[in-house]
Amino acid sequence: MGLTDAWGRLAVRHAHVLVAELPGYWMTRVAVERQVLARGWRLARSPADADILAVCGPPRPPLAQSLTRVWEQVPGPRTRVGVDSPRAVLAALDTAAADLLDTAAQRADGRDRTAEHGGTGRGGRRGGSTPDAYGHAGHHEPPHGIPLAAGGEDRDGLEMDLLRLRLGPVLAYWPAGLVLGCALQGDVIVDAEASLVGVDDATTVAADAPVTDDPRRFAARRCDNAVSLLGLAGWDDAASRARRIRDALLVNSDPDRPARELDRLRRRVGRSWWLRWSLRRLGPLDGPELARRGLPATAVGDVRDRLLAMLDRAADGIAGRHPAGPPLRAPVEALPDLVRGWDVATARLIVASLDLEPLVTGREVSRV
Amino acid sequence: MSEPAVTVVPGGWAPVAAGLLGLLAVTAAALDGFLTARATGAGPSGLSQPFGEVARLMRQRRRTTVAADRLLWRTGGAGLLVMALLIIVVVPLGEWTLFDLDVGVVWFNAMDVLAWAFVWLTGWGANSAYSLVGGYRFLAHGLAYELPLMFALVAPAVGASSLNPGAIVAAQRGLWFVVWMPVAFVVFCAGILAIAVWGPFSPALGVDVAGGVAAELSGVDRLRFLGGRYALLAAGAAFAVPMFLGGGNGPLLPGWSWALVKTVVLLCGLVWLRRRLPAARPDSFMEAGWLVLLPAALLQDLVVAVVAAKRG
Amino acid sequence: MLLPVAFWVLAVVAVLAGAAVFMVDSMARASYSLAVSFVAVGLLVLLLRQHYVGVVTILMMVMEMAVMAVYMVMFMGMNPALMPMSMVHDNRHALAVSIGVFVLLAAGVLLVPWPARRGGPPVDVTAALGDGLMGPKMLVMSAVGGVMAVTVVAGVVLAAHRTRYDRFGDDLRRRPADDPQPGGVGR
Amino acid sequence: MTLQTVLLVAAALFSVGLYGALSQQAVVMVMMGLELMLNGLILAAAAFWWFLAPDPSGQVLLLVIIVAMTVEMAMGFAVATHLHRVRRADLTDLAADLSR
Repeated sequence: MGLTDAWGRLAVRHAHVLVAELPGYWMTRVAVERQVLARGWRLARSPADADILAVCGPPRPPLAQSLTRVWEQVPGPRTRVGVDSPRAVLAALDTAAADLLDTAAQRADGRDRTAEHGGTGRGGRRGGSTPDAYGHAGHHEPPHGIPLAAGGEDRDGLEMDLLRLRLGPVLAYWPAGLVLGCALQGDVIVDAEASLVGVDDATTVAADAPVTDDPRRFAARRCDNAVSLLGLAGWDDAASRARRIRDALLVNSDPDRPARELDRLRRRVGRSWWLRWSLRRLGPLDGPELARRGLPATAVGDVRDRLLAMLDRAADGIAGRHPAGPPLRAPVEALPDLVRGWDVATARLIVASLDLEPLVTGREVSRV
Repeated sequence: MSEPAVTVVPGGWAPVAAGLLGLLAVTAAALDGFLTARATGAGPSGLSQPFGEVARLMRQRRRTTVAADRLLWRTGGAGLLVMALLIIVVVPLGEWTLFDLDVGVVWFNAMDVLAWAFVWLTGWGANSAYSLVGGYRFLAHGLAYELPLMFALVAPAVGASSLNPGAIVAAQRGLWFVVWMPVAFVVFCAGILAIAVWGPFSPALGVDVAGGVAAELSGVDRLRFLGGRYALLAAGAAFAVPMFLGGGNGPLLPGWSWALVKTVVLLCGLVWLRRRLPAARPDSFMEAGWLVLLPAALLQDLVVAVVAAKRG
Repeated sequence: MLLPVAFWVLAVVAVLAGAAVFMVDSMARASYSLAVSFVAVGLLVLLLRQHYVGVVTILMMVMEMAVMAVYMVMFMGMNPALMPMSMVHDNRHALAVSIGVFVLLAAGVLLVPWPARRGGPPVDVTAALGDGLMGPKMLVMSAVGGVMAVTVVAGVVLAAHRTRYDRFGDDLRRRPADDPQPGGVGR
Repeated sequence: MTLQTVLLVAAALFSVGLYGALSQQAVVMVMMGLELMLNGLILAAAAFWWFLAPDPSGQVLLLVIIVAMTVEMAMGFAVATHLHRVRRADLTDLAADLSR
């Protein structure tokens, strides 16, 4: 028994946490991320990679169903914790660690799942083929209940299967509450449809109000968006730096260090020719187009321009200069046009580069 | 070419070679854990990362997905480790080698191509959109890196007029090939990163597609896949040593220790490189591979061929 | 001792994997069983002391099958183990013809009085191949090079959808090119 | 491992490939059949070289077979892509008029 326990403790010291952020709870998510990394835990990239599902905010339908589906895909030993405010994070993660170590309960969980599903997880989201393409393939019943894909002409003039994929609502580096239903050919988005889930009326009312009067929080949000963009660009180191600046802005009161760090990050990002090569010419937007789509004029240029502008705005925020203009919240109408015709990787870079404000529900405790 | 360049050791030493490869892989994983923890700026040192990950993944349940092709999925996941082991079979460690194959360079090339099969199969078998996208991303990278890699391997072979790693080491007694074949060396290192799906070549495992190829892997399957990546990185670094870095040649220390030291240094360099470089998305790397790396590697081959012809 | 065992194992694997290509019910499995068959034959060629050709067979065929699998999925679309596929025509005739051919070939193999071996193998088989290609068989090498180059061009012309006029405009002056997604070197 | 046994294996591979090439409808599957036939040829050529005449230049034939294979594949893929684009057809039956 002693060995099993030691083994378990070693495993739990390196747990991976999948963080699901509900609209309006980004400060809670930030606090969870900070505590997770401070423990030497890691952030999971997918449900299969996770031991702990940390849900930031109280889930209401239909998000509750999405979270249940995600939860079903976590392999186990697993535990799920709900965190409703930044202050509850420490206790919640302690509970999670204890739950993971509770071998008896985990075994029981495993037994229940085997009995229920005859297996764990259901990641199958892929449509299949058209049997009609070769008339006499005997079976026309959709196997395993997965509907078969329909075809359509792709951008190279080849007829390709269309695959439906939903980006969000639980996805790393993705704006909370946003769901993008995509029709893919290969990994190119041929059509998309954006919507918001889990956002109640209070949000819509609050949408026109300024997000915050606190310039430091404004800067922290910019840094958080930079974390997403740099993470999606595959530059984990720079993303970690941006994350540290964000946390410093929210926790410490000394404004000098984050300002210096941000300046260094800005220079490093600006200097990186590799990043320039990787991000230039992606999702270009010019002034008239921005105006037509109702996007702020600050989003001009390509993804790299927007990343640099984002970091500059963060620096302005730290310096206490508050930006003019209304905040940009998930532009549901404009998004499909922005991502159509790009591949998934680029589409995600474009969404992250828009530097969106969080959706507010007015319930989150605002102090970390 | 009259005297054999290396001594073939009996097959009983194979487990030792596998153990060495494992040690190198653990070193790489520990270093990566350390660098990641340092970048995070909080929490423990991260050096225990490989052991913690092993414990965690051994404890985790294996999962499967609806209508997964389990045979192909699991073959792919375990294949990377097998590849790495097959590569080190022909790598001389100082004066010893397990298999003194006269076409060792081509053997390495044939083994590294297996990554195409294994990574794609891992992405395909799970029957999940994200992992399939990851699988295709790897193939797209493959189309761009494989030819430059092949021509980069041609350079040392031409320089030493042999396809045998032992003979190539012997040809570097005076001057390491990296000195006068720098382009080939850089392209070769890019190839190693690519077969290990590492650093700039990690979009196949990208966070934007929830982990891509590895999105649906858990438990032992994930452990094998991730372990295979580190092992491939180590095996690639080990093969670069006889090809470009003079093998076991070096002052004072015996040959095997020089080979090991060079491998570790190169391996650490490759692990560290991940911190510095953002991802190279396959759609943009494709052009870079064909229009920059391939001509550069060919030019390098031309230079080497001219020099080799002059020397006679 | 080890050699005959290895030979028979590889031979059985090669033939069975080859047959599996037309029996399995998924595209990925079909192309990768062909790859297995090729790897087995590559190893058999290694056993026959032709190291270079054997390893090159493995190298090329694994790569080719990886591409093949993509084409299969692209043009046919097939979920792994989802849709049993059967796309045969003239099954009975094909079977009869192929069995007939096998019987004929086997009879030939067994009945022809094969001559005895002439000469011994060169010391370095690979070097001998290189010398052959660059010496007496130079014509073959140059012909192969030409054929490959023509194949590359013809293949691209056949398969490509967009021409340079689509990319650069009718006067070929548009910069940057009009591509659905920008390339990596900014042409 | 004698000449006869290796040739028998090669003949088996060739026949299986022939069956595939004759019976399959999809262009790519026909190509797989052709590949398998060439696979048998490679083995047979290697056996002839080793057992009958292991002279220096005999291996060139093997390389030529491999080249033939690549050319076959490359053109096959290109034609399949072209047919798919132009006619939405990937079955040989649907392209039967090409033989008229």
